[in-house]
Amino acid sequence: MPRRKTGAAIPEMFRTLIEKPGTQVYPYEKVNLPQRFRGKLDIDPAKCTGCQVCAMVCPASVITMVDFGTRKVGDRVLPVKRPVFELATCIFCGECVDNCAFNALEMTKQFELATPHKEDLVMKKALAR
Amino acid sequence: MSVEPTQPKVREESAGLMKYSAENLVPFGPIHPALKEPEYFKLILEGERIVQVIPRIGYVHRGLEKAAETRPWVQNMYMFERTCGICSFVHSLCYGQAVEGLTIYEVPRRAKFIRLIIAEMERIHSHLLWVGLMGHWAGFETLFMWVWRDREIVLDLVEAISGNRVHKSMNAFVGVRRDMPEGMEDRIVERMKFLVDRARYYKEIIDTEETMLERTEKVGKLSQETAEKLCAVGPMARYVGLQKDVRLNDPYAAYDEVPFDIIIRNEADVHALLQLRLDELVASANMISYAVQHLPEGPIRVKIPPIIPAGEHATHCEAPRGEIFYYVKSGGGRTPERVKVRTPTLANLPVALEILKGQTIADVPIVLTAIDPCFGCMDRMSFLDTETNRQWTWSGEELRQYGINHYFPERAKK
Amino acid sequence: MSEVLLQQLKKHAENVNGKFTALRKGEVALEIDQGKVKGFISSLVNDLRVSHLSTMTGLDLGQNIGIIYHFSRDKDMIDVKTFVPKTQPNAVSIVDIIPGAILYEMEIHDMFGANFEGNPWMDRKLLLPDTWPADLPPPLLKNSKPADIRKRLHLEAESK
Amino acid sequence: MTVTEILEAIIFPGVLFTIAMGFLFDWLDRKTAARMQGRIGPKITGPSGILQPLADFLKLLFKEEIIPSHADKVIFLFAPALYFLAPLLSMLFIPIIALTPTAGFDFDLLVILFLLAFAAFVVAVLSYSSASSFTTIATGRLVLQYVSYEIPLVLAIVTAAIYSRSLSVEGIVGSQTGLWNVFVMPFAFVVYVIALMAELEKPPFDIPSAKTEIVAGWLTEFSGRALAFLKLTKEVGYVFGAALAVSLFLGGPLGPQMGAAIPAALQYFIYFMVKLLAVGFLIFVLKTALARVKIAQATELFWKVLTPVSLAQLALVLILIQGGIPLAA
Repeated sequence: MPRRKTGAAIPEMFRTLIEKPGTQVYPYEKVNLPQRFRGKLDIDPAKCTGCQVCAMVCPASVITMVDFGTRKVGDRVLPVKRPVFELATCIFCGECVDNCAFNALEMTKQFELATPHKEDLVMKKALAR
Repeated sequence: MSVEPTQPKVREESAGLMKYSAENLVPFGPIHPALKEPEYFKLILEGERIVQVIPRIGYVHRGLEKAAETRPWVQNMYMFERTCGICSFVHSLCYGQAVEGLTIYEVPRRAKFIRLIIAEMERIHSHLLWVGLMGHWAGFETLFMWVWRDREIVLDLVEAISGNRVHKSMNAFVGVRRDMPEGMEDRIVERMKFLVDRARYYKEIIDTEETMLERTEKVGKLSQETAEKLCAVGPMARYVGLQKDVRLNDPYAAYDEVPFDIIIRNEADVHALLQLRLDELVASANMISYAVQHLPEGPIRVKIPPIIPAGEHATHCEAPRGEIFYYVKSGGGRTPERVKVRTPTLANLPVALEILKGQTIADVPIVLTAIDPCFGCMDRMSFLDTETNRQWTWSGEELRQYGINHYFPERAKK
Repeated sequence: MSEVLLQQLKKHAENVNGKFTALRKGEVALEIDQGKVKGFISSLVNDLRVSHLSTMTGLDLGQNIGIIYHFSRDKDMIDVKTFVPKTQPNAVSIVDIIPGAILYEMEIHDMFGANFEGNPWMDRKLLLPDTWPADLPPPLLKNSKPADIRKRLHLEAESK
Repeated sequence: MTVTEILEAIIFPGVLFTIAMGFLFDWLDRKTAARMQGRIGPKITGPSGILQPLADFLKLLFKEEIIPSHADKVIFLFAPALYFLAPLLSMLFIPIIALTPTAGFDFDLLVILFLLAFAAFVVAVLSYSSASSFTTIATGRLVLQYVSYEIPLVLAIVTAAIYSRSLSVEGIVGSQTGLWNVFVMPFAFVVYVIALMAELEKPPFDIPSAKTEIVAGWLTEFSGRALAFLKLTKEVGYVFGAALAVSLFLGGPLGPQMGAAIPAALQYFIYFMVKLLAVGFLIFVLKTALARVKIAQATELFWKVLTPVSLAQLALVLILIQGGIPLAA
């Protein structure tokens, strides 16, 4: 049994007093994000083919497919769909990115998504022509 | 979303009791500084001594088990990961193992090691969190701040490996989703060594600091028979000398390949719990170092079809707080037929109620939180509309209107 | 699963006419009539020293409410299965044998509506709100609709 | 009474100075504790966050004030003002920039003892008047803690008074020109500091306001202006407690001459402040290093350990005086 004493932490306290504090002064200082950080979703509209896999795997129902004109394959006219992302419900799991066969999706390092308008978090980038 | 009528009722009761008898009824919760999450305990007191405790849980019940029945298997993985904010990985691991048990696939060896590394990092982070909070509840803020500062180390490692501090999203059915990053071994081993040093220092503090010892020694006593009868799990079973550790009894992931110390103590008080958790932390750090250095080569994942064969399977894993339990029943479809979750907090709650009796109110936070309660994972719920299969959210305006209706009915009528 | 325990289990299961199925290595399931469950669990705990009740699972089996007691000892998991009819959901409580089962029984009571005779806290709610309407089906039964629950609970909250 | 004297009483070193010191102590307390714990503490308001306590105070002033329905309204509203007076008045008896305090007289130590007891009494009444479960328990703890620390605290003060053969702070300070009392009665000083921490409800004796047990203790039901002033009073009490320790045991504003170029008042002030901050720092360190004890353990400490120690110290001092070794007389 070690010796009991009052104030066992005092030496370490004085050591900490002169050390650099552990706090990161976040909004005033930038934070270091690791390579694999999963932030806001982003899409490369040029690569997206509208295959709907991302919408099927998404656990949080972030992605809805909307009509985006038609295309011709041989004689047939097929509807084309593009994803719309409702980022307010995104849980940042990255399942859609993993499943995208065309590498159209990626997770950026942007994480400051707070906004007073919910509409700001609806990403319609893939609909731009 | 109903309004709990319990609290106002208790107010009246307590006022009445104060008038007529020496007994006092103190509401502990639903919102209380010592509780991270809303739960309610009625403490019936005689002076400072507790005579009886009546629990009332379910304030954050989210109906996860119900929701699971309507969602595809893979989506449930991410939902169950969100059962708990601290031991998130082990929930997805246990669910994943339950589902893997229904299939014919074998988890690759490298994936098993990666699972072990993440699970043990989670244990370190959870134990450090608890040790710090214990300092906070004992009024020892310095320990709290130091421990939480050092907890960042392991969180940073987790973030570097998985991309997120809390919800790692590392598990997939039959494997893991991300490999270990290149060239992380040295950094992990070095950081683990630092953590072991810190854990030894904190153990020295809790063993020598008089005021801390006075608060924790001989508090929260429990006999071995009672613990066995109440089906205590995890550290709450190990601190009375029961050898209950799923990692040892029923090895999963790579626990049968990586050597580790199982920590068992016999003193059965909160001080022993503190020592036990710090020792376990050291053991976990050593396991991580070993696993990182002996990481086998090979694939990390087997892709499986989205339909799981019919059958039922029950698995358990050792979460930082104790045994967690998943029971999965499949009808052979795209969604499970039934998923049952039992979190360690629910198993240990009867133990906490037992050891609270006879303590003074000054000990309530220490004793109640000795089980490392996580009420959020004990109650499980989410807003889910089965008809459209979409999460249900309120717009800001609707929420505001609901608030107005709720608090100012007369204004809403206008 | 150790041979000895397996043999003993088989013997005990025969005594109570239990249907014995080995699910996989280390996990066995036993189906037992509701009336004999308590006696069997008592012998399990006292004679075979299988004392750790991991949890109790409730199931909706159509006409019946299934109850599974998940026991474990070291590597072995023993699932004791029984059921009660939905029309008369009265099960026997095992709180006097295993006091730790009290909250699990309350949970099944809340979520499936089964009554456990002998559980002292059967008149209390554990997870559901106190304002839970008595005429709604218990939430984990298959005929319970989340939309209904939400609608009803909001109405009750607003009418106060 | 001259205009200067009135200004001294009101501005410096009187009421306003005391309040400013209260804010400063609050800031120092938060900053040193934070740095020792590896944090940074207040940072934004003012240089290094020095204006943060003032900002908190002003913010609370503008907050809505809520009176619990079953509280005793008269006491609930009136008592915070009474409580605020106690340390503020007491501070006027402490010599800071001269050897004579702003408002001293021959028996002012008795008034200080009265005001200490008065403050504890007001807090107990205040706490009981808000009539909630938490404050009821806090009242019990307050009273128990008060009867525990009061005896050693008074004994320590009386020891200093007997040795200096004076019942005024001025007299006690004046008698320490040769040797500070702390060297004659170290145990009395230690007892005084520990009892002071109990009086100020600093850890390890923050039992009546233990936030993880009984929410905010006796402060639970207060809000708005009342809360602002109660919090400020605690800080002013902190300053006063440390100032009394400086006057009784550390020679008050006395110190070696710095040279004729610096005016005497400034010299006194510098010495006083240095000692005051040293005592404050001692309390900051102790407060940061210790865990909260239980009320039974606190009572045991005061009755079984500190009371005998202070009695023994008193006996020792009496022997010193009777034995004809009056070092300072």
